Amino acid sequence: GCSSTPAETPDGNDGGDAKPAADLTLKLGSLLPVTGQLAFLGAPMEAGVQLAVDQINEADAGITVDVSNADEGDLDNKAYETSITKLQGEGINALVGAASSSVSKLILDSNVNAGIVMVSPSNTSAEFTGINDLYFRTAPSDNLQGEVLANEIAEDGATTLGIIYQNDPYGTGLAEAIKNTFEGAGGKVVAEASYNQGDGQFNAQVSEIAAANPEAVAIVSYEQFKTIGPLLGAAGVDTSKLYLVDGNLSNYEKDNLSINLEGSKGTRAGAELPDDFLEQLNAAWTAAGNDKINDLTYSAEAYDAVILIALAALQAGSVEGADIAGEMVAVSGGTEGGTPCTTFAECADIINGGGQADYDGLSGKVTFDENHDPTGAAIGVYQYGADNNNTRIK
Amino acid sequence: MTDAPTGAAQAAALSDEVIVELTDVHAGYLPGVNILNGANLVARKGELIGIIGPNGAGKSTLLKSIFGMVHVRGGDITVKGESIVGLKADRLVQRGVAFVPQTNNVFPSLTIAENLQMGLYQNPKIYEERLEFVTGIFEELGKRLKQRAGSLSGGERQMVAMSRALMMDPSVLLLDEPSAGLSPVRQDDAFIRVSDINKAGVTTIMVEQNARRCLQICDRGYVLDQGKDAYEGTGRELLEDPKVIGLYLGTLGQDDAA
Amino acid sequence: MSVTRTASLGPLGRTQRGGPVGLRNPARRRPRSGLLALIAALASVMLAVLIAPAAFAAPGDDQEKTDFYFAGSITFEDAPIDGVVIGVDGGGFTAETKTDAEGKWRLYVPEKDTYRLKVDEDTLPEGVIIDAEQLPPGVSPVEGSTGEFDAEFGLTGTKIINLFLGEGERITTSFADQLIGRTIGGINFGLLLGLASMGAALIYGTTRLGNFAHGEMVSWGGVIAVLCTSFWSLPLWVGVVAAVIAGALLGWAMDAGLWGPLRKRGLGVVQLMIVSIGLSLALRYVLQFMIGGGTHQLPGASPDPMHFGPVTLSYIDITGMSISLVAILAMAYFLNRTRIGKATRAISDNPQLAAASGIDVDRVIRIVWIISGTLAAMSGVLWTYFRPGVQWNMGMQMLLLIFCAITLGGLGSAMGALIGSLIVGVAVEVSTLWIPTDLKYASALLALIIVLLVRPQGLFGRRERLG
Amino acid sequence: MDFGSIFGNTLVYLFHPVTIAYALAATGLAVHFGYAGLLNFGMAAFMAVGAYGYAIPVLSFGLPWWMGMIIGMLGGVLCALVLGIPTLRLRADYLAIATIATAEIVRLLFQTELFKEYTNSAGGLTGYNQAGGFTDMNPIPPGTYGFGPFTYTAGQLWDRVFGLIVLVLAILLVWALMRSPWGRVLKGIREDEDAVRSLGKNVFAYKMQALIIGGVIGAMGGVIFVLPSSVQPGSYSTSLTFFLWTILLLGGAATVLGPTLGAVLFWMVFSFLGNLLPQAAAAGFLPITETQAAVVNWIFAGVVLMLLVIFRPQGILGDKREMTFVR
Amino acid sequence: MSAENQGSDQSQNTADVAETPTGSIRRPKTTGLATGPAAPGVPKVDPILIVDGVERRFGGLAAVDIDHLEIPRHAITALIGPNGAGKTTLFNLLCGFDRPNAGKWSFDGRNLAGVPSFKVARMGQVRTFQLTKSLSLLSVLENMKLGAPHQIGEGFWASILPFLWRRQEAEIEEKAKGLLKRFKLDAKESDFAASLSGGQRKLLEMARALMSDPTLVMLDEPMAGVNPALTQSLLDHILDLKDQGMTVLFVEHDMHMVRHIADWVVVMAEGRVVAEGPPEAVMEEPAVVDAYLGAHQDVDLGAVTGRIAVSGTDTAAVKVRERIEAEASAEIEDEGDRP
Ligand SMILES: Nc1ncnc2c1ncn2[C@@H]1O[C@H](COP(=O)(O)OP(=O)(O)OP(=O)(O)O)[C@@H](O)[C@H]1O
Ligand SMILES: Nc1ncnc2c1ncn2[C@@H]1O[C@H](COP(=O)(O)OP(=O)(O)OP(=O)(O)O)[C@@H](O)[C@H]1O
Ligand SMILES: [Mg+2]
Ligand SMILES: [Mg+2]
Repeated sequence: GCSSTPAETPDGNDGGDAKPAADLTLKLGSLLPVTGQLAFLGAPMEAGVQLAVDQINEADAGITVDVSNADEGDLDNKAYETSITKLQGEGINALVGAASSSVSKLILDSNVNAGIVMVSPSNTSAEFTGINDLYFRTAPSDNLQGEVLANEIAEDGATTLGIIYQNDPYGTGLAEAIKNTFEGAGGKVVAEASYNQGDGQFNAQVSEIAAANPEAVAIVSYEQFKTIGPLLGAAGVDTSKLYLVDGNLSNYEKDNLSINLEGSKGTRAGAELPDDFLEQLNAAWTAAGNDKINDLTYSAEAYDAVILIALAALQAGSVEGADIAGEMVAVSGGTEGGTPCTTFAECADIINGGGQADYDGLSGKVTFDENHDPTGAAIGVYQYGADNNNTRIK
Repeated sequence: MTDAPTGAAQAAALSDEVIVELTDVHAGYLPGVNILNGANLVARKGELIGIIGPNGAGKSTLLKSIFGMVHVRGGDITVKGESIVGLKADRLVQRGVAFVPQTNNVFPSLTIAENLQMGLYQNPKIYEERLEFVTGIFEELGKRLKQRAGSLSGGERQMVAMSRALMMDPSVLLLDEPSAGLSPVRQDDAFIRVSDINKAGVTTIMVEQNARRCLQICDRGYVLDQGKDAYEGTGRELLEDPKVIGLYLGTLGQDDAA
Repeated sequence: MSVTRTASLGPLGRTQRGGPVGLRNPARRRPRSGLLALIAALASVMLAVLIAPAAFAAPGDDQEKTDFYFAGSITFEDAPIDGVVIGVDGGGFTAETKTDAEGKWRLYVPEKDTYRLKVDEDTLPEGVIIDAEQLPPGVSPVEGSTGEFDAEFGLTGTKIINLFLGEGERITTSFADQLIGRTIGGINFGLLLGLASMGAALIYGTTRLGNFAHGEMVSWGGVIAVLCTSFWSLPLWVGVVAAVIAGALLGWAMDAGLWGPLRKRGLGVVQLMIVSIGLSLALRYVLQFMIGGGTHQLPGASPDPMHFGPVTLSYIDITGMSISLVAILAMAYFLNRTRIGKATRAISDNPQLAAASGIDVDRVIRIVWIISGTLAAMSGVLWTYFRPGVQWNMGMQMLLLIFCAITLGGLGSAMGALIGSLIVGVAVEVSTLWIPTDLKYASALLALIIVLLVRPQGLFGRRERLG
Repeated sequence: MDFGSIFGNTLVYLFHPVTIAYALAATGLAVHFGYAGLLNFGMAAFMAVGAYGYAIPVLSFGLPWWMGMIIGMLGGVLCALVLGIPTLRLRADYLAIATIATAEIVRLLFQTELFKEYTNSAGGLTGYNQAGGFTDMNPIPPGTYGFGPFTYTAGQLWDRVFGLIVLVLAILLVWALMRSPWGRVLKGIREDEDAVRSLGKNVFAYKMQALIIGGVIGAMGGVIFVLPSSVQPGSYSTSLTFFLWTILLLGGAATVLGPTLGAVLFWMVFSFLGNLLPQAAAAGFLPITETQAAVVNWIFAGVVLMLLVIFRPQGILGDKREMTFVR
Repeated sequence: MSAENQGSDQSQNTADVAETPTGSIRRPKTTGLATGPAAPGVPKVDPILIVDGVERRFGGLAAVDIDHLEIPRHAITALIGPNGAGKTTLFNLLCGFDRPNAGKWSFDGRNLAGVPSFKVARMGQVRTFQLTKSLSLLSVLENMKLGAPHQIGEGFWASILPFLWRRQEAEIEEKAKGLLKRFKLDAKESDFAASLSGGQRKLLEMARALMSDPTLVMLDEPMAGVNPALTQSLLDHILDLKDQGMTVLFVEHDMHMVRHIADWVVVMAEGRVVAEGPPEAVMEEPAVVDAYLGAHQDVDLGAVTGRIAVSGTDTAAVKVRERIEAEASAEIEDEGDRP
């Protein structure tokens, strides 16, 4: 039983209460890394998805989301291979994922073939701009974040900068944006060192940076910062002048980091997350029996992705991938005349009331342009305090 | 020139204690194919037993089955009265049984000295003493103790293999073609030494293709053919049995020795 | 540590042209008279005094705030210049500001557009101009003027234009010092690798099994240590002891539960290798199941380093190196001198003959697995401190290097494993002085291939004779 | 638990581009290891070279798709030469590590930013099938074909049919080669190359030929692998080689159909576990969450792979007798 | 081929031999091989293999150090010498499996120095190995077929087209089966070579080398471990091959065999050629007897070891025995005795 009929859910529609307007069941898949090298990224995003799904189903606004999670893994263990087959077999209409741009590219064609709309919460590379009608992403563009971060570095008066970045589309794209802006502001990038995902140690990279003795160091990585940070400290780099990015901007208080990040800064897209966002996430996440998360990386993007998909389906009155894709730009506010709204319930009310919603999410205003790239994202600047936790300063 | 009765008399003079006994042994390598089909053999204390037979008769298999390297599927093997079927090789060594396999009988990446040390792995204290004894037999080895066995010539390897087994001062010695590859003078030395060692009380079972030489020094001999003992007798009886000569010994040696 | 003074930074971050660029070019403008200079100096002092309170305020406070601003800082020879006047002009909007004591300025503008900025060069220190050629890329100088240029916003509402005038000074590490520092770092890494390699070499040297699960045996040590310390909050020494014991236990369990029975079944080495690949997969995810996908730190990771000339090492590095060295040498002694060590080589050559020599093959192999597990766990703990951080897949990340090292040295040779590890370690750390850092592992692998080209049996391996 | 979907999703891999691609690569590996005894742990490099060899000419030089495929195969030849000349003289176990190392170097070279212009470094390559490319050559009229889990669009069917044709050709080639005296020499080399040398055969040349044949088949596997997806350097890590080895041994190393059978089995096992465990967890049969099930899935996968090799060491189609003599 | 050779080759009756497997008739030896008196390095009338100044050292040890050596064509030459004399090493060098430190050598007039082993074999100089090299997971028959030279089907492209090589394959198979029968391996034809016994491997090794109809076959201890009765029948086969024009160079420690078939004997010791000549003459040389053959050659070991009574007339045995006892008894008594 793998053919895709949306109504096939065995018991998804408990259909007790009266439903306004439409009565849709959206089969949503999430393909996020639970295993593999990006495993640390998976849980926050999965939690974001879960929270959004809970809220949508709770709102009871004519659409029910039936979510099915599958493991993205990584290119090494190739979990995505069987996972996507599984999701497609279940007949999903929309997919949140993949987290890794490589996996997104690997599965794109087959998803398109199956008519599934894909929204990635973390693909940032410019290569995805306009890649397919069915492809969207809620992550901010590299260029925007890179410029904000580089401006911040330059404005702080650094004349020289070292960049450590991951050699993948995320890292190279962001590093390049940072470099361009920073040099455009009169500074000089004096050392660049890249590492490959899956590398075990970063000593050579850190030595390279430290040898050039830059005033500030930008680290474009994911969780590897937990290893790179202390190394930088040990190599004599001033750890109050580190600049982090959304991939590694976390609160490191509980991580035993051995360095003091006070004064260091980082950027992340979106408005400042509500104080209780982490609690909400954890509530949704632990309800399914999972361990608590401490990290928010890309959770807002994942959350927004789900809300947008649901709103688009609601607006289209259909759960077919192509129909959803057709309304995505509109509900994000990419066409004129939408009424801004910030929660699913609010937006759904507008739609059910015959209006057009313009969802402004947690990761920013997420307004898709014609290339399906999010625009209007506000990139926040955060600064670390003595406790190695960050707070928003801009 | 030979004197059979003397040999027989000597055999009779030996103690009657059975050291190694195979009764109706069936054994083989591949499932369903038996190489030994009811082999019987008795070695009494202090006896020197020779086993001869055509290639592929199962001689090596017989020795290996005593040493637990072949799956014994039927029959029984006893050493000093106890069944040893299924016993691990190192346990047999503990009981004083030493074995020189036919092929792959040295450790190539170990030096000669280390090869010899392996011979008395369970009793390293007597190394010096035994080393003297062994290098007394094969002087070549004494001079090159540091050379790796893997670089030795075929004959030199054979000497190492023999020496390794002799190192541990066994009470039962199983030899699979110990003379193969040795030069004539070394072969004779080896036979004489084996005989001497045997006379000193070591029960010895020896497989040989150098059949004439072997039977000359044996107390008793077995002819193995197709996994069964076809003939049995004192060494002299077999040496002179025309059937054995025709089928197994050939006439080459006879001509020349005459 | 030798410190080099470099003229790396020119006024605007581009020094390739050589010489102190950006300084007032005598050919283009003569210095002002002494009087004027005096006045200017006085004025700036007075100004500084007068606007002292304002200096504490953030730049741009003198203006009405909008969403868009130009900002920057101006320094001369690394010192901020106070009181430089900067004006902005565009779309009918003009404004002017001065740099503060930190040399910073900010100018808000009403909309995102192209503006013309003008630095009043008279307010710059004596003899300093802004060389148009040295302006940042993307900022276009206005023809026929200095200190005037057009600037445009990017994607955001902020445009920073820093003017770092004069000869900059940046202390960088000289090449020789880098070489020395990295070589020592490489040796450090190599010794750590050597410790891990020893175990794998030992297993290979005894059973001819290329154990692809060795990486997980390394991770195991780190994971146990972190479980004890971070998860159960036990003291560090307990964690380390537990890790080593757990390593021995894992080695024992693997042999007792898997490899021993498989030996009895008579599997070939290639089959065993594939089994070890499966085992590696299973174990790796057991570890992920235990500690999750993230990185955890052990207490006391990366303490302050000590400096020995160009070399920086922490006491952890030194302890780790000593432990590795001692353990490796002990292993070499064990293999070449002791009875069991020799037995391992004998078993590797011919297990049947070894058994026929009275060696309890299974027992020796069991011991070898236990030692290997112990060494792996020790290296796991050290690896945790070296990286630093525990991750479920951290062992796998060095597996290839381990194999590379033991092959380079000559399979089955203890000394070879050590030398091979050192070569790999140094190659990984030093090679990036010449090649891109994302190729650093390639250098170690290349070293392996080059060595094998010259010596197909590895550095310490021996050729077998023929016939 | 929905066993219908579990089995359906498992059966999908009976006829799937990934299965076909892996089957091809494993067939190449069978030539290398099963027949010639070359412990080639660098098969991932051949797949990578095939994939990049196909994509780069199409994308960077605008060559037609079939030229790309030919260049991909030539890439396999080149890779065999580069890999073989330094390593073929090595002892088997040294060869294994040297080939792993070479394959990693190849992957790192595709991944480094040094050649970004052609390889797009870690971003990988896409879009080589479009516009007059392979997709447009699809002779199958648009529509949906098949039934149940085997339902395909014309494009999906085309990928599969094309892959299957290539696979069948490769299998026929290997079958023909291995029953010939050429194959006999190869098997002889596997057992003892000095003996074969003493009989007057040019061992190096045979090994090289085998490396090339297997390499070209592997490279073709790489091409098929990327037809429905994209070229990503990360795909060609050593774990790919490991999986191929597992497949080879599952099926039977020195067999013609073993690699294909192994590939099918391998993917079906993975898919089965990947579908079963989360459902079992969700249904409460296992005391773990769905998320944990994804992790446990891999533990199971590792154990199952081990068990398959342990209980069928000669592989499904392999000759049990051989196991008596392996070392 | 020299005139003398032909003269002495005639009186030969193969039918006779085949009838009596164990009692073969001694065939006349080929004589007149050398151009001068038998001495190390003596030139041959018609040499097939000429070795000049070949030297191979392992560390300090000169395993092979030969000034000059010629191997006569169409004759059977035995290479004997104590263990470790360098015989196998010489074989390795001559066949391109090892490289000498110095020297050159030629086969059939062609210089072989630096020629890789497989090319040497293709020229018709085929060897066997002392430590056998069977192709374990190939059947015995496949092992044999592999020995055949110039197979069309061994070319890569031709191999895909069976019609090109089927006929040749059938011929090869027939020949292989014939040889296997002769070597008493026909029953094991379809078994893996790995399942052969030690002696059977030797036999296979030799049979496989003979598959290629070599000009010169170099056998390294071919009969070590082979049953004497079988050895005898195989020697006839080798003699037949000689009669068909093949040259044989073999290493052997079995003196009966050397006496029986060798036309010429070369003695090596410590890497050098110390003597050569016709078998009877060489084996009488005291140096050879001392270092190689030993004193007990023609003595019953039973007598030497005291297992049989020695009649007073058998002085050789008595002497030997006395010496042995004097030398060894002491050691054995205090070390070999078990309580
Ligand atoms: N690779 C090597 N390294 C060191 N020594 C070697 C090597 N190969 C051979 N030798 C030595 O060279 C000598 C000659 O060896 P070779 O095998 O040629 O002897 P051989 O005449 O064939 O003896 P045998 O009759 O015992 O087979 C031996 O002493 C041997 O130990
Ligand atoms: N490992 C093995 N697997 C299967 N069959 C084997 C194996 N070893 C030997 N055989 C078979 O068993 C039979 C007896 O072999 P064995 O080695 O005992 O012979 P042997 O009497 O020692 O002969 P030889 O005198 O040639 O050494 C032979 O037919 C051989 O083919
Ligand atoms: Mg035998
Ligand atoms: Mg020899």
